[in-house]
Amino acid sequence: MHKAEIIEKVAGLWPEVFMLIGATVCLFIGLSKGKGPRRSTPWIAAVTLIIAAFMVGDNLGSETNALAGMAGYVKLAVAGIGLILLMVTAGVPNRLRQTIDAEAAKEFEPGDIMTGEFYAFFLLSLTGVMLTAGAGDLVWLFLALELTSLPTYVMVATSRDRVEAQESAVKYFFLGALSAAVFLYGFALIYGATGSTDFVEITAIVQQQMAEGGGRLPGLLLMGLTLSVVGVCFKIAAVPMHFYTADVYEGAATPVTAFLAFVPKTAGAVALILLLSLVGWPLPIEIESLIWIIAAVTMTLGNVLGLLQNNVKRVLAYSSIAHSGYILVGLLAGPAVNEAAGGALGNGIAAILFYLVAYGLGTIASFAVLGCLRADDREAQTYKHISGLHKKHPFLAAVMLLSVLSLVGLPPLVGFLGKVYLIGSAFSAGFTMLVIVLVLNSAISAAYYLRIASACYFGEPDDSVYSAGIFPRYAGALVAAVLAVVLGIIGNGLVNATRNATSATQTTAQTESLPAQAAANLRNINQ
Amino acid sequence: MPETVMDSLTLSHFLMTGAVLFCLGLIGFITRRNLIIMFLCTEMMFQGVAVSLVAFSRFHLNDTGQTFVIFVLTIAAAEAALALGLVVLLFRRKRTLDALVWSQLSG
Amino acid sequence: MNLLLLLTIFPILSALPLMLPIKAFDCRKTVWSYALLSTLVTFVFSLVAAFKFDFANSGQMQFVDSVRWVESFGLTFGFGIDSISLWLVLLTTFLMPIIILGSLTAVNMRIREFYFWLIVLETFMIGTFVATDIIFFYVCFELTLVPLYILIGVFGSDNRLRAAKIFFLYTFTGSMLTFAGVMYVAYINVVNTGIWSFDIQTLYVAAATMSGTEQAWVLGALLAGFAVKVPLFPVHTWLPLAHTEAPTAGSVILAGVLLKLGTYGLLRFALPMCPEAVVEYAWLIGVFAVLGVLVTALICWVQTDVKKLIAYSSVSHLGFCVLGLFALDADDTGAVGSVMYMINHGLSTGALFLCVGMIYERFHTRDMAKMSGLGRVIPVWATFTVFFVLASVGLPGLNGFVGEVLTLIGAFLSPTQVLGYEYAAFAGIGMILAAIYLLYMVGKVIFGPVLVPEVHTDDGGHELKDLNTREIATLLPLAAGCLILGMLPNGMLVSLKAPVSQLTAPARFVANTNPLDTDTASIEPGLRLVLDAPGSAPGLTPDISSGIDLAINQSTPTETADRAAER
Amino acid sequence: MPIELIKLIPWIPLLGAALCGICCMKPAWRKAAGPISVLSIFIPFLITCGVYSAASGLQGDDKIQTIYQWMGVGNFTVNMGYYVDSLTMVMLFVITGIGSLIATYAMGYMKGERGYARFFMGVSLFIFAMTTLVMADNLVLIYLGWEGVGLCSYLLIGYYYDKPEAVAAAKKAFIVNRIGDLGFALGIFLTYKAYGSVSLHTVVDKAIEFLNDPNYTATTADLWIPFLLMLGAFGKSAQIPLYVWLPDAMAGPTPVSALVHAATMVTAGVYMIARLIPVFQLSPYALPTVAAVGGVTALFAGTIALCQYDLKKVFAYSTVSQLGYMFLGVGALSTFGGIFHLFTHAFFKALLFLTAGSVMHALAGQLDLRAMSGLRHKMPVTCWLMFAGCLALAGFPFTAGFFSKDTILAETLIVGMEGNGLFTLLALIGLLTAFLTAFYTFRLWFRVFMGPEHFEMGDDHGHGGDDSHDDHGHAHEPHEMPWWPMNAPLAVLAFGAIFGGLIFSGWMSGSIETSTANPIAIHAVDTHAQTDPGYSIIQVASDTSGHGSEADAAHGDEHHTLMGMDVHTAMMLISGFIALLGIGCAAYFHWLNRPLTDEIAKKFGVVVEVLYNKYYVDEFYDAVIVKPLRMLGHGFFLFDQFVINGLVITVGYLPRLVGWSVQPTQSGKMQGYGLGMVLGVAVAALLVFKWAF
Repeated sequence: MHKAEIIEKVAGLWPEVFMLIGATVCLFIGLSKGKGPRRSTPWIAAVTLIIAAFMVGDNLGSETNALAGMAGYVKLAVAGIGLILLMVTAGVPNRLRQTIDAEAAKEFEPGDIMTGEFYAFFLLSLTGVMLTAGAGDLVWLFLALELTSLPTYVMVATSRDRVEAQESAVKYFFLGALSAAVFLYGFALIYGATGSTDFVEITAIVQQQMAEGGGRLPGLLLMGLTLSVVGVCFKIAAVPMHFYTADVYEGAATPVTAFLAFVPKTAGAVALILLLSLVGWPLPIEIESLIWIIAAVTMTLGNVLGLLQNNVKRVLAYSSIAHSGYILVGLLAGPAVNEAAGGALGNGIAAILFYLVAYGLGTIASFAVLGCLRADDREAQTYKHISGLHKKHPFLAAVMLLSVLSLVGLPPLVGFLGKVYLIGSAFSAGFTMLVIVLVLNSAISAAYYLRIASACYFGEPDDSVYSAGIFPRYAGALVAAVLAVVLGIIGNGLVNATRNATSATQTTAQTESLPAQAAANLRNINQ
Repeated sequence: MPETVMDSLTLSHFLMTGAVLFCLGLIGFITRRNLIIMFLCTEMMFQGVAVSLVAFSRFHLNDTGQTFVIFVLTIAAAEAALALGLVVLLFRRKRTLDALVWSQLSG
Repeated sequence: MNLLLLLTIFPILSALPLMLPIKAFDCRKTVWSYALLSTLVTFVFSLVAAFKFDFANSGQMQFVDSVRWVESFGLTFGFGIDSISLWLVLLTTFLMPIIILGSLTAVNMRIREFYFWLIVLETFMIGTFVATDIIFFYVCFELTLVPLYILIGVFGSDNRLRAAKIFFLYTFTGSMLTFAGVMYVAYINVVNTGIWSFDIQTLYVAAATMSGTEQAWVLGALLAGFAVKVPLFPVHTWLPLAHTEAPTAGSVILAGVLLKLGTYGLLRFALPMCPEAVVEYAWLIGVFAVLGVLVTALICWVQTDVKKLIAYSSVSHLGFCVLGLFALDADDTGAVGSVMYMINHGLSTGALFLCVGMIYERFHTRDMAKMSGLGRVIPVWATFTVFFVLASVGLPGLNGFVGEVLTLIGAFLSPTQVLGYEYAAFAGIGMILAAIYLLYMVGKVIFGPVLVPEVHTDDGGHELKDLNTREIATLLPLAAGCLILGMLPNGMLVSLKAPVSQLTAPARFVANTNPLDTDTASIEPGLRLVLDAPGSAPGLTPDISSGIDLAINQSTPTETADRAAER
Repeated sequence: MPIELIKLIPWIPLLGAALCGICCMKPAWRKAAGPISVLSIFIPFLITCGVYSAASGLQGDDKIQTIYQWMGVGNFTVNMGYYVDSLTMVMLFVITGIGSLIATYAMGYMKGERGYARFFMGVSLFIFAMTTLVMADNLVLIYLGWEGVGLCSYLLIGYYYDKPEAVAAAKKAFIVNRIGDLGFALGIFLTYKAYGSVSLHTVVDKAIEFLNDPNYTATTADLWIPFLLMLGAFGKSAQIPLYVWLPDAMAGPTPVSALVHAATMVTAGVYMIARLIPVFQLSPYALPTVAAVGGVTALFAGTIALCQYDLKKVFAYSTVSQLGYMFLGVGALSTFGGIFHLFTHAFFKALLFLTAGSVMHALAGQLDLRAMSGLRHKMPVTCWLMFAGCLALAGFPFTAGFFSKDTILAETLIVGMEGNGLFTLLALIGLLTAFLTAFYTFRLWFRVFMGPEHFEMGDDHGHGGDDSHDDHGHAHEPHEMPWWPMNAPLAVLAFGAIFGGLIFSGWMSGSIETSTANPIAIHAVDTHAQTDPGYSIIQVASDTSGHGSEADAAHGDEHHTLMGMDVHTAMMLISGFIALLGIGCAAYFHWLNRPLTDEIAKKFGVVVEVLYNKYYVDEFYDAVIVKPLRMLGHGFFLFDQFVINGLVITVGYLPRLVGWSVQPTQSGKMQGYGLGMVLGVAVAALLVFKWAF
């Protein structure tokens, strides 16, 4: 690697570098004894995110080559939604001071002094996603994924001073480590099959191997891909790595759950896109079949289990699984096979990028509503707690309604456009059956989403429920819900962004064969 | 003498070693209930991968794999730190390292 | 601003102040007057649209315009109306003030929300009818669920939660499949032209290139949504429940307009998009329609809840409507009659629900066993009810008859590979059964010895009062509508002919020019005689030439494609 | 008068109905309803008289008077238009003329009733529908009138709507009629399918063209159309099997029975068949069926009438029986006979009903024959008015009923003598019925007015338990009706009943001849002669009566003789004799020797029971049709609730079931999760491995 290249590459990473710096600052200020400095950490985090977002945006404008495509988009989206998450997570580290827990009061509690560190972890995890998006190398990808995950373990563990939080942390961490080992093994096999960890090189070698093998991939590579994909499924909470989801989501503090629902999922989805682009679309039939099954099973499993829950957090957790299934549909479809000149529909990758935002807004808004409520000094979690929300807190009820409707995919909310996008791409790639599975699953999911809406609007209020009184969470919920509406109605900008993010693929689609396309795409990202 | 041994060891031997390590880790993870041992099992899986990586690195005659291993070790160390912190936290709460006590959340 | 756009968004805009913290709206009368005014203004807008509408070209989409939405997807809020849409929009805007007029005392809590959701619903209903972009249609189609879900869930009677849930899930499940079908057609268009577009006209062209199997699948998908909405037997079970539990206003809207979304969808999408499949499976749909007519009619007869009876009667009546739609006779008698039937059913059944609502307000019961001889005690109400019952029974001279006779003639004249006279004959039995169950209801409730349940009045009194001026004003326009449409339906029929012909042309073309080989053989000797008879020329001879003409006029693929390309 | 005025005829009663409706609103206005209604019927009568000459002279397309297009889709156009020919005029005379008389009577009869205005609204509306029915220039408009009269019948039968039996009767009338109407509607559809139009003149012209075309072979549609239309006619005109509603319909006020259920509405079926006679001729089986049903109904209803004790029921069954005659007439291709009988029947049956109403009125609602006797002194005028009606109904020589009935029987016999045994049999049945008719008619009259004076007052104070009827002041004593407005119209009717036959016979046959009701002679359809058993009837019938009844009587002269005389003359003798015989028997059994009658009745108790219970037909229908249908309704409801809904719910629960079945995997135990993940990885790896190699 030439020196100039390295400089250029680092130049593309300025936002991440800045985020790291921000995280470090938070970490250190968080250690200070005074309350004042500790309280400034969320603001530092916010400023860091905003500046990072601007840096990303700036690079998007000026240096299209360096940061063109997906990475830029993902970084921007993560920074943006990170801001909403920041609002929603406000108050989490202070929570201990609000609750009276005899056991906790007696002893030393690390959670009590977490204020600063929490935001450091928050920023670190987001940085991980950003780095994932910019990954051009298996090593990098592995590190970035781990950077995304490791802070979240801490966040979960320390978010609440309750047994549930610790239980969810232990499950999350151990199972996460297991999955990391699995996809790491996959990475190793890919490396073994190609002799390189650099995406561009791998792509070229894969192409060559395919040409030699008569369109077939070497078994080692296939196995590596399989393990990688299945391992990364943990991050997006897809079958068979979905087991932890509901328990972890339930145990973690609600705002942290919102974080978990969006951030690692984004990282995982992006990682999957990168991994599969190594072999290009249409995917090798084995991988395609595997993901087909995973997608179908994931969405079905998520939805049917969601139906059975009484805890809204668990419901949303299972819905998170289901949405991962939908995302996998886009992954199967891949970048437009026969993309229309006039429109973005048909590009599965762009659909995923869009859907991540759509899903993120919806799910963050609904978790934020839950986070705004407390019941008997605990978190509001069950249907009973949100019952009659409309009468006491009409604003929260409206946000909840909008967010679940967006998640259902009711037009014209942003979730609907996401579905249009996914289904359009699935049809374009010929996955008709999967579309039917998808729409039927949407119908199933409507049942539990509707139960949430129904509880909010038709139920009788529960006296034990009161507002947590944390203003930023309200703001976060509001922003997410409003965005869900606004992006649904004037979603063209976002759609265009996703389209531009994958435009390199599109322009080459007519002339080059598909793996070459993917390679070109990746080259653009990683130059 | 050592050379002959090395000669008779092919790539697949190393890969098998890695795979066995990995699988042992997997099995250990499922069968053991002590949190620390479970964590060690995941470490074993990492090491199994590391063995494979080094073997591949050697096979392909480049050092990318070995570089990778360095990073894997780093991550493993980070995870270990985290794991120990977590285990301490958990032990303080329940006074046991049995993983099965952490199964209140279900359904 | 485009008149249609104004018409569509005015209600939702005017509803917004209801949710603002304005003190004045805490008063029942004020908020009611406001809602009434809002819907009246909308009605005036629609009348203006009707006056400006060029009936000479009723088959042309008029007031065409579009608002940008997601161009990258080819999604626009494109709208325009032909006469089918116009009449249905008029039905909607006409019913809304009436519903609100009738709701003054029906709702006692969360009044603001009640009117808010009602008015919001109006926007979506109008939206479905004016949409020329299929996703826009779908958007409004789905969005109608939410207000009604809340109307049923909050303002319904005892079992409302279950009813609301079942209503939503049932229709949502169906419409999700419809959505997939629509997307598929759009995808076909992309394959053909390379352009994502959801413009209905463009999609017609695209759909024409689908193979028979594809058409069958798409038809199935469309039916999944629309047949549930209609509702076609046997996927009708949500309707009686929803109707019984819904507040009066909800029932009226449901029967009056929302069910028509299903038939409208079938006419607008299923018929032109999958003509071959329609011709192939029309018999099946016909069988279900006829079964629905008969079975639900008999079910009506054994009901004890007046509202449930009328709810089931809706299922029975819409069977005729569907039968007419799929008749595909050479003159479109059936389809035109079917559209007419939609309007008629909206008026008469809507009115019946209002009537039931009025006694429910008085007695807090709808049990037929508990009331009798009301004609003696509240004669004005009784007169109106009998009138609407007669309209519903299909008495000639009132509106119900026109639609019924046209749909039945359509089915009767339908080409043998589509439907046929058996369908008309069996559906005709439904006319008898309709008389049986409705007169049974009239005989129980209005006639007979006087038996009055306990009366609850608004001010806590127990005196039974006949309809007041407001209530008469609610029913009178509907009665006038029934009478006028019964005696002077021709203007509407003439205006409907052109657009309906365009929509059915492809299917008719298939039905009349491509008789399967087996069909000619399987025509029973008797009918062959009819076919050969010299006197049978106009009604029977497959109108091949005109079918081709219409098909060509309708599709003009190159033109549409060009238009799409320009955009 | 300009012919265009004829367009106004239906609309004036409609306006009248609307005004009456307004009168309903305030009690003070109610009294105006009667005069308004009478005027709204009488003015059309005047118009009918005024335009008669102009209307009779109309030719070709001028006969069609279109107001506007009612509906039109493509080829299917239906005009709000009238077809004016002599048949129309005859019917208009009957409807508006007799209608005004009955309405006038009703002004007195219904006086003080609470629903006075409502009643007259119904009557005016009925006249609107009925005139529309007979004037309509197309089948769909006929159907409008058809259902319209059905509606008015429903409303008027249900006039006393707090009486359950009235409500039930009204419902029954409407529904049974609807069954017929379905046939009619399907007939219209098939006509449209076969003829490409629903216009009367087009259809009739085409049918005539077919009949005249020697090469024309009847199509299936041709065979079916008459049968479907016939079903409608049977329903409306109360023929077997759809006659059951008419006797029950007597629950309505008596003027309604007179107007709707005797004089006008129930004859609509006869009118329709007469109007479309060429269409019926196209099917070789249609007219014999009509005749057979008519004949059988005549006898059947006649026997039932023998044993009824309810005054109005007797007349009701007699109406059914007389309608049977009319069908027999048109079935034997004697449209003249049918319509003529319709005409005369309108007079005498309206008269009979109204006089019965007077009796009922006088006896405070008493209708039971057993509860009255020898009323001639109390109500002399009524007594002799009814006598006139009875004479005509019995077919006493030279009364109106005598001529018309005779024409029908003679024509039937002529067809029979041409070699069709069926018609001979029907003629014999007709004769037997004539005897029964004379007998039961006079049984009633003798019972009511002759014999020892005896009466029990009914329990009704007024009608329908109305409290306002006490203004007569002497409710406990029968009394004669006032001349105005009650007996005077009856006198006019009585005049018509006695002399109508003599006066109008020639005019009537001329009218029929110049209308579409004129049967067409079929030429040269020989190809069918051998194969088609039905053919011969038609051909012979056409040959004999094909050129209008005057000519056809002459025709018959040449070929057929009965007892050495012209058939018509012979039939006059026979039927006259039979009528006298019947009257004589009635006089003996029910006036002179009543105890003997009771003894005989006791002896044949079973027969009497069966006849009294109308052969248990209602019970039969109830058990075979109504109950099973209702059971079916219950069954379907259960099916709907449990099977269909159950299926839906099951499908709805399917995801939950799946959920429950996989829920154990979410055990909360980390090892379990780990195992799941490992298994997942293993399965994925194995699958890929299997697919790859």
